[in-house]
Amino acid sequence: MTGAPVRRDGPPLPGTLRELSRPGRRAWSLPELDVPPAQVPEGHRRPAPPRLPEVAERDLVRHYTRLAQMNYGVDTGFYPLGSCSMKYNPKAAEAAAALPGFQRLHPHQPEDTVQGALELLWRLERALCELTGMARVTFQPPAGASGELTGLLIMRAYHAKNGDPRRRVIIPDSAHGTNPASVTLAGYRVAQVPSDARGLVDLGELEKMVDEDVAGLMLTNPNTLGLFEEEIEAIARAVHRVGGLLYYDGANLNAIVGRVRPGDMGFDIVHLNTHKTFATPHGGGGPGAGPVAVSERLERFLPAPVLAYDEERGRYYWDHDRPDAIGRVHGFHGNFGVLVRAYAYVFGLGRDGLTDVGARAVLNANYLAERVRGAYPLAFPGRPMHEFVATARRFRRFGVRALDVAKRLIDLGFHPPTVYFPLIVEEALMVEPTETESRETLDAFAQAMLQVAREAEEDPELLRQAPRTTPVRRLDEARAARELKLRW
Amino acid sequence: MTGAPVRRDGPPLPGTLRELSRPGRRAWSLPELDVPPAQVPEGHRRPAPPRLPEVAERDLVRHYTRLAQMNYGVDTGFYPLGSCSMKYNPKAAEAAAALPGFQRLHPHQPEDTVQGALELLWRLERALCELTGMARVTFQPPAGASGELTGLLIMRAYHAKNGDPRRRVIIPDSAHGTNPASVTLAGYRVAQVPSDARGLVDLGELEKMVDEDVAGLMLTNPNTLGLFEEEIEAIARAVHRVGGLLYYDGANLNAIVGRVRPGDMGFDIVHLNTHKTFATPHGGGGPGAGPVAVSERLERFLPAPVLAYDEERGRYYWDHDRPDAIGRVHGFHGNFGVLVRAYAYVFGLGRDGLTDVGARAVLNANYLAERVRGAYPLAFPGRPMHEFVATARRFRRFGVRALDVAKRLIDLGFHPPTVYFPLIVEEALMVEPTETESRETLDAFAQAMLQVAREAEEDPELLRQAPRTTPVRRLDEARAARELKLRW
Amino acid sequence: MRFAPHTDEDTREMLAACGLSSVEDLFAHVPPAVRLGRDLDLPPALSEPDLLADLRALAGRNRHADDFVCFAGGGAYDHYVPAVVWALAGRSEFATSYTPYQPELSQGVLQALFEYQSMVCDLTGLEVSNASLYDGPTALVEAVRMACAATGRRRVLVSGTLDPRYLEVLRTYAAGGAFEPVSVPVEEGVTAVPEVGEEVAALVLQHPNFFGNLEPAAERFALAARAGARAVQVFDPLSLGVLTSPGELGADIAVAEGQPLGNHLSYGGPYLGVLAARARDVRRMPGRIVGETVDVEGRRGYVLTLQAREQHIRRERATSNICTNQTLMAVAAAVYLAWLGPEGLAEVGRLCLAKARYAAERLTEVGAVELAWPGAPFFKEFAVVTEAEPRAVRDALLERGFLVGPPVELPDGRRGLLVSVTERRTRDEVDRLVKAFEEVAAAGGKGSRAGRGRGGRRAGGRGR
Amino acid sequence: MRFAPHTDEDTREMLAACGLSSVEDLFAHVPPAVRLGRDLDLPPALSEPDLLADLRALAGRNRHADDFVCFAGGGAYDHYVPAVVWALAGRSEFATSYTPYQPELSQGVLQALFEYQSMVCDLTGLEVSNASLYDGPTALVEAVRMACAATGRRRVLVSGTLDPRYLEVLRTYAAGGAFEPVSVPVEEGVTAVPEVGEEVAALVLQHPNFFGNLEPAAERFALAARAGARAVQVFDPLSLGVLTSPGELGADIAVAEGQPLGNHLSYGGPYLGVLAARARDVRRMPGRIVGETVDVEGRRGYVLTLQAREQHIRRERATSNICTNQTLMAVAAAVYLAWLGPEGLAEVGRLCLAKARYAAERLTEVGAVELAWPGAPFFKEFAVVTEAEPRAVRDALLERGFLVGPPVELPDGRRGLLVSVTERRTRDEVDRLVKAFEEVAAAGGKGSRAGRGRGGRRAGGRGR
Ligand SMILES: Cc1ncc(COP(=O)(O)O)c(C=O)c1O
Ligand SMILES: Cc1ncc(COP(=O)(O)O)c(C=O)c1O
Repeated sequence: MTGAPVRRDGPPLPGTLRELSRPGRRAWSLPELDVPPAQVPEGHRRPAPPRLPEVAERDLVRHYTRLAQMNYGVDTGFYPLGSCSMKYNPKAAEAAAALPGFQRLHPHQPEDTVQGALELLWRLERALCELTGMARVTFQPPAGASGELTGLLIMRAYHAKNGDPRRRVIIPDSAHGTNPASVTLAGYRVAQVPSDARGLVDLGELEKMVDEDVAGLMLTNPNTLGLFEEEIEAIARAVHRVGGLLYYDGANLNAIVGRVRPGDMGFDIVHLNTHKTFATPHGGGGPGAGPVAVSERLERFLPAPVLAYDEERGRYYWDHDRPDAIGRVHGFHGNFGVLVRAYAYVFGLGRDGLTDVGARAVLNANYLAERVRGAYPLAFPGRPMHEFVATARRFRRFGVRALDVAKRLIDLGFHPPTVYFPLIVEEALMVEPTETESRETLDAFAQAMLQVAREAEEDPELLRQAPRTTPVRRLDEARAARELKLRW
Repeated sequence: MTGAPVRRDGPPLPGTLRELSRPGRRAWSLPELDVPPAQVPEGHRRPAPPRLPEVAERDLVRHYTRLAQMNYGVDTGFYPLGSCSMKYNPKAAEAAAALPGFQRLHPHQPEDTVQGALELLWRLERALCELTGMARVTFQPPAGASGELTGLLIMRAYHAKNGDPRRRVIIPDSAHGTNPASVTLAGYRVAQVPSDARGLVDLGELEKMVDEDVAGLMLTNPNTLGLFEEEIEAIARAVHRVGGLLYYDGANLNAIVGRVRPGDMGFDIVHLNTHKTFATPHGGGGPGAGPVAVSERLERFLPAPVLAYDEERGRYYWDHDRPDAIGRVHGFHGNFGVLVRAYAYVFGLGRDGLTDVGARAVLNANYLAERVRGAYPLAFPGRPMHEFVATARRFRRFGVRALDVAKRLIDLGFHPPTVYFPLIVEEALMVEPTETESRETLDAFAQAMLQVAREAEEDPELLRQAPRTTPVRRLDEARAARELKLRW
Repeated sequence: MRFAPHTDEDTREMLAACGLSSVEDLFAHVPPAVRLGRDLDLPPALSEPDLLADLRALAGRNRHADDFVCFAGGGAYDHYVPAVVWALAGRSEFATSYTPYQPELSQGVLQALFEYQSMVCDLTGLEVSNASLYDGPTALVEAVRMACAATGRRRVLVSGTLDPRYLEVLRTYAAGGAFEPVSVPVEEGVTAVPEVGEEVAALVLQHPNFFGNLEPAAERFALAARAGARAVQVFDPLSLGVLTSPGELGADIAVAEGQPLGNHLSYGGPYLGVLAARARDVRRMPGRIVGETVDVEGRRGYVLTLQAREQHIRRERATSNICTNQTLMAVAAAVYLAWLGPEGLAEVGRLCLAKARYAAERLTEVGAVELAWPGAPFFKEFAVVTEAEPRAVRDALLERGFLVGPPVELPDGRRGLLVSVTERRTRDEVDRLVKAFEEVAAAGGKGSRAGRGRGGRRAGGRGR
Repeated sequence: MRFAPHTDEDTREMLAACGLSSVEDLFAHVPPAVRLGRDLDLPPALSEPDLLADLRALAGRNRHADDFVCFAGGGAYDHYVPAVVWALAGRSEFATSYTPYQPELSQGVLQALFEYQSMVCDLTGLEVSNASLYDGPTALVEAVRMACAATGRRRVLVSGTLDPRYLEVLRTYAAGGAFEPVSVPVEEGVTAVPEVGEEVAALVLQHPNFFGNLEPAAERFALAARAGARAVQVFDPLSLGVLTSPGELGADIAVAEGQPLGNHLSYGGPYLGVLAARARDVRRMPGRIVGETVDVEGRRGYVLTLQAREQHIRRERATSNICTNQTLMAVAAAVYLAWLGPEGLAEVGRLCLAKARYAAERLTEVGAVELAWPGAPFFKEFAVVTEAEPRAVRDALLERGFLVGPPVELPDGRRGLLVSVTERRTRDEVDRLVKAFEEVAAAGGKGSRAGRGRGGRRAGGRGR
C-alpha cells in the first residue's frame, strides 16, 4: 500500500468565493434610504466599486461550513502543539463574551456607562497581580509579542529615567523568536546566552556577559525546552547586581501558576498569554491578549490610561494623568472580549483550580514523555514540566525527518507536535498535552507515536508520503514562496 | 475500481458516550448547597443514580463535533429531498429566536409580561390568514401531522355540532402517509380515491364516492406528485355538495404561496408546515410547527385558548372561554421558538418576496426536470410545480434500483432525492430543489444524475456498491429490525 | 431580505431551457378562478437590520426569566442550561438536516438519537425508548394508545393529581373514540386507591404529581398489573437521580416533558416528549426509533428501524401519525444528560429537594402562606394556599420581582399557587421570596407598583 | 468549574508510571525559596451557573449600544453585523485552532485568509495584503517601519488630522528609535501642503480624516512620491464602495481599523489591523501571509508563505515581532465583505454619506450646533463645535438616549464633538438626536436626569 494515493471521491475541494461569484447575485440586506440621497463629493467618487465576490447568503454558509470542516481545532481533536498550550476552551466563556452588555460597548463610552466592564478588568487585574506577584497590570497588549515590546519599552523608560541608557538585552539561545525580534524593535541589541548541557541558562556564561550596559534579561521559565530554570535565583541576582531588569515571558506560566510566582523568582516585568494560561481560544492565529504586569517601581511607566478606583464615589475610571507612561501600545483598551473569557477561566477555576492547572499539565507531559521516550529520546535529561522536547534524530538513517513523523501522525488522526523548535535541538518534536487532556487520549497518542517509530524503520516511504487522508496532501511551500500567489 | 472499498485511514469512527465513560470523570458544574440538606422522603430513594456516561466537557465537545461533521445538512450541501422543502434557513431567524426576550419566557407568565410575544403571534396569524384565505389560526400543532389531526377533529366537531356524524374521509392514493394515519386517529375510516392517468384526482371516481357519510376530503395541492390539481373547483363542489369539508394539507403551499390561496380554492381547513413554507430548520427530524387555519364557520371549534386582542386596553390575551373548542392539542402554545423563525421569514421576505418563493421553487424544479428527464422520465406528463417525480424504472434491467441511484449520488457529493414515494410510482425519485438553490447547483446536480444514469448501464456494480466515501457504507437494515439493538 | 439566488440572466435562461418566456407561464395551467389576482395585503420586505430591530423591539416588550426570579413550574422549569448544550446541539449540521432517511449521510444525528434512547432507558429503568415525541402531554396520549393496543381495552383511569393540561390534551384526542378517560379521585393530595377492573387499559399516574406531592405509585401500579392493565407514569426526568425509577415502581410505560433536560423555556415550545416502555411493547411504540446495525464492511452504524410501525409504511394502520418529531431537542437532552452523568443528576435532585424543602419551611414558619398538605412529601414543587385570590397574589409577587405559579385549583376546591424551586435558586432568593410573600399577605394580596420588576434584580446580586 | 479530566485513579496510575507517588514530586526540583508556599489569595471556584450569573450581573452594570442610539465614532462604529458573519466565523473549528503550521489540517482557515487578503486587495486597489495585524494604530506603526526599511530613512511626516490615538501609539513605538514622527499642520480641517524632503521615509495621511473631512490625498501623496517617500494612508474600509481607493490616490501602503468589517464594538477589541501595500514591499510586510500552491498530486492548496520575514525564522532581524495576530477577526471581515459584495459595499457608502449629510444639515438648520468646517466635504462623520463644554453636552445627550463623540480638540484650539452616522441610523433617530441637541443647547449644555437612558428607547420604534 505504501505511497499509493488514497482514491478520493465525494465532493470536490471548495472553489474560491471569486469562482462562486455571479454578477448580480447578492447576500446583502440593508435599510432603505430614508433621507435625501447625497452626491459623492467632487473628485472623490470611485468610478466603480471594488470587484468583491457576488454570492448568495447560502453560498457563504456552505463555503465557510466546508472550510470549517477542513480545519482541525481543539474541538475536533488532541492538539499537542508545543509552546502553544492548546487546551480546551470552555463554552461558558464564549457565552459570557457574547453578552450584549460586553459585546455592544463602544470604546468611547463615558466611564459611568461601563462600570461593569471596568470592574471586571479591575478584578482580573487583582487576580493577575496575585498570580504573578506583581503590583499593577496593563491590559493593552493584544498578544504576547506585543506584551514583550511593551515590557521592553518600560525597561527602556526605567533606565532612561535613571539617566543610564543601556544597549543590550540578554536572551537564551532557546528563546522564542518573538523575544529577539521584540528586543530589536525596542531599540536594544540582542546578546544571546547559550544553554548548558542540561538545557538551562549557562550561569557561568551569563556571569561573564552581564555588565552596566545590560538593560535586562528576558527569560521563559519553565523555558522553551519545558525545563525549569533551577538556578533562577542566581540568575536574578546576577542581572540585578548590574542594575538590569528581569523580564518574564509568561508563555509557560501555565506549568507553575499558583505554585511559583515570577515576582518571587525576582522578575520585574511579566507578560501573560491568556490563550495559554487561561484557555482563551486562539482563533486560528488570534486574537490573543498579552497583559503586562510590573513590580511597584515600574508602575509609573505603564501605558496610559491606567485603570483606577475612586474609593469615595465607589467608581472606576481611566487615569490619563501619567507623566512617565510610555504611551499607548493599543488603540483602545486591548482585546477586551478576550479578557472576558480569561476572567471566566480565572474565576471559574478559582484558587485551587488554578493551582491544579500546572499539576495536571505537568503530570500529562511527564506521563506522555515516559510512554514515548524509548522511541523518541528527550533532548535533555531533566524532568519535563508542562511540555517536553524529544528528537527524531535517530530516524535520519532511514531518511525520515521530524516533519515526516508529524505528517504521518496526521494520517493516524492527530495534530502533530511542534517541529524544529527550539532551534537548538536537532529534529525537535515539542509536545505539550495541556491539563485538559485525559489519560485515554495520551495513551492513544503515545500508541500512534510508537507505531510511527516502527513504520519509520519498516516502511519509511509511508511517512514520507504522508499525509494521505487529508483534503490536500503535502503542499509545495517552495513554489508558494517562489511564484508568489497571494490573492485571486 | 468497481466495488473496491475505499481504503480508510485517519481517525476511527467515534465510540459511544458509554464507551468514553470513566468512573468519577465529570462535566457537570452546579451551585453549592446553600441550605440545610434534605433527606429523600421515606421509601422514595433510588438506591443508586442511573448509569449515565461519565465524561469531561471536552469529551462531550469532541464527540458531538465529530457527530455533527458526520451529518449532512442544508448548510453543507444541496438537499433535494422531495416533499421536504429543504431550503436555506436564514441565520437572522436563529439570532431572533435566541433573544432572551423570547427564549427565556416561561409559558405560565401572565399575559401582561408577554405582550411582545403575543403581538408577534398576532401579526403572524394575520399574515397566515392573508396567505391562506382563512379567518383564524391555531398555533398549537407542533408539526404537520399534528395539524392534520387537529383539523380532522375540528371537522368532527363541526359535523357533530350539526347533529350529523359521518364516518368516512376521502384521500387520494398519492397522499402522504400522515393523512390516512391522522384520519384513523380522528376516528374516521379512510376512503381512497385513485389518481387518473395524469396523476390527478380521478374526478369521475370521486363523484361516485361522495355521499352523506363523507365527512370530508384531504388534499395536497400541488399534490404529492408535484402536480397542480387543475379540477380543484369541481372537486370542491363535489365534496361541498354532500356537506363535506375540504382539508388542505399545506406541505406544498410553498409552490403557490401568494398566488393561489387554499380558501379561494374552496378549502375549509388548512395546515402549514413552517419548515417547508417558511424555512424554519428541521433539526434532523424536528422541531416543526403545523399551524392550522380555518374558515369563519369553523372558528368556534379551534383549540382553546385562542389569541385575542382587547381594543380598549390595547392588550393581547388568551381567550379560554370557548365552549365549542375541541380542546388542547399541545401542552402550551405550540412550538413558539419555531414560530419566531417563521415570523422572520414571512416579514423578512414580505409581500413580493413571499410570492417569489413559489416562482423560484417552480422554476428550479422545471429547469432541473428538463435537464434530467431524458435519463429519468417523469412519472406523469403534466407540468411539475415545485417538485417532480421521476422514475428509475428503466434501470431495472441492469439490476439497478432507485435506491442504488440514490446511494451513488452520495458518492458524487449530493444528498439524494426522496425515493419510493409516492407509493403509486414505481422506483420513484422525488426531486425538490426549493427556491434558494442556484442554477449552478442545479446544473452540477443534473450532471451527477446523468453520470449515474450512464454508470447504471456501464458499471451497475458501482451503483450497487455505493456509497464508498461515507464514514459507513450501506447498512444492514434487516438485521437492525431483526436483532433489535435500541440502546447500549 | 431575499434568499432566492436567481439573477435576471439565470431566470431568462432557465425559462428558455423550459421553452417558456415568463415566470407566469409556469402557472399557466392554474385555473384563473382560484388565483389571487391581486398583491398580498402584507408589508413590503424588511431588510435584515430592520427585521432584527423589529424583533428586538418585540422581545423587549416581554419580561423574561432573567428579569425576575423564577419560582414558576407547572410543567416547565427554570433549570440551568449549560453553555455546552446548545453550542453542540445547535451546530448547523444537526439543525439544518432532515429526518435521517439516508443513514450514510446522517450517522451524526442517528448516533446522537441512539445515545438519547439509551440514556432515557438508563434514566427510567425501562427497556426501550423512541427518538422523541412532541411534548409531555402528547406523549401521554401516545402512551395511552399503546396501552389500548396492547390490552385491546378502551377504559383509561386517570388520577385527579395529573396536570390538568395533560388531561385536557388526553380528552381532546379521546374524541377519536380509541379510548375513554375516567378520573380517579384524590385523597390527601395523592391518588386514591382506584378500582382497576378487567376492562381497564391503563392507569395513568403523575409522580411527582401536579401538586408536587410524591405518589404511592408502586402500590397503585400493582393494582393495574393485577388487572392486566398497563401502568403509565408521567415523571420528572430530573427527579430520577434521587427518586425511584418508573421501572422500579412497576410502570410499563413512562412519559415526561423533556424541557428540563437542557431545553430553554421558550414560552412553552419547542420541548420534547419523552417515552419509554418495556420491550414487549416496542412494536406498539409511536414515532422514530433508531437501532444499531453494521455496514457491508462490518462497521457499526445506526439506522431508523421498525419503520413498519410508521405512517409512511403502515398508513391508516400505523401506531401513530407522527412524522416530524422534536429530534433537535432530544439531541440537546442527550448532551445535557451526559453533562450531568450519574453524580450530576443526583446532585441536581439533592439541590432541588433541599432548596424546595427550605422554601416550604421558611414560608410556613413566617406564616406567609399555608402548605396545601402540610407534611406531605414532595420533590421540587409544592402547592400553597393563599387567603387572597391566587392570581392577585401571583401578580403582586411579580411586581416585587418573583414569578410563582401557575395558580391552581385544589381537588377539594381550595385555591392556591404552585411554587417550584430548582437548583438555580439561591438561599438569598428564597429568603427574599418569603419576604415578598409576607408583604403581599400583609397587603391582603394587593401589590403596590413599587419596584415593579426590580425586586429580583435590585437585591439580586446574581444578575437576575 | 473544572476541566482537567483526571480521576483519582488516573492520577495515581500516571504518577506511578513516572515512578512518582505524589503530584508534588513533579515539582521537587523547583527551589523552595521561589515557591509560593501558601494558598492563592483568590476566591474559590465558581460553578458555571454562578460564574455566568456573576458575569451577567457585570454586563448588566453597563449600558450598551442597544440601550441608546449610537452616533459615536472616532475609530469604532456601530455598523450592522449580519447574523451570518459570526454564525460562520464563530464555528469552533476556526475558533479553537492555532496558527496553521500544519497546512494539511488547516486548509479551512488558510483559504479563508487567502480570500481575506484578496478582498483587501480588491478593496484598496493595492497588490498585496497580509493576514491581519492587531488593530488600526499598530498597523500604522508597521506601515511606518516598512516605509523606513524601504527608504532607509527615519523621518515620518504625520498629518495633524490623524486620529490622536494613532499618533500616541506611533510615538510610543518611536521610542525604539527606528523612526521619528514629525507633525504636518492643518488648514481648513485638512492637511496643509507638507515639506517633503529627501530625508522623509513616509507621509502619513488619514482619509477620511479624524474630523471626518475628506483630504486632498492624491495631491499630498504626489509630493511624497516625488521625494521618494512612501505614501501611507489610514482609510475607512466601508468608504471604499464610493470613495477613490488608496491605490488610485497613490498610497503605497494603506492601513485601517478593521472593526467596521463585521466585528463587534466589544469595548475596543478584539478588532483587526488591515494592511495592504504594493508588490515591491511584500518582503518588508509584517505578519502572516498566505499563499496559494499545489500539493504533491497537483491539487490547489494554501500555506503560510514568505516566512523568512518572520520572527520564528529571522529572529532579531525579522520585519516585525508579531506572532499571534487577529485571524478570527479577519475571517469575520472576509465573510462580511463577501456578504456585501460590490453593490452592498457601495450601498453602505451611499447610506452613510446621505444620512450623515442629512444629520449635519438638520443640526445646523436648527442652529443647535455649528459645524467645525461648514461646507467641508465629509463621509460618515463630522465635527461640531459646541458652546458648552463638549463632555457636558455629550453626557446630557446620553441622558436623552444618544451617544455622540468622542469629544475632540480642533487644531485651532476650538473644542467640539464628533458625530458619526452609519447605515443603521434612521431618519427618525437623527431627527430625535437633533431635538435632543436643541434641548441641551437651550439648557446651556446641562442635562436633566429626565428620561435617563430611555430617550433612544422610548421614542425608538426600532427597539433601540
Ligand atoms: C515562549 C513564547 N513566547 C512568546 C510567544 C508569543 O506570544 P504571542 O503569539 O501571543 O504573540 C509565544 C507564542 O507561541 C511563545 O511560545
Ligand atoms: C405532503 C405531506 N403531508 C404531511 C406531512 C407531515 O408533516 P410533518 O412531518 O410536519 O408532521 C409531510 C411531511 O413530510 C408531507 O410531505
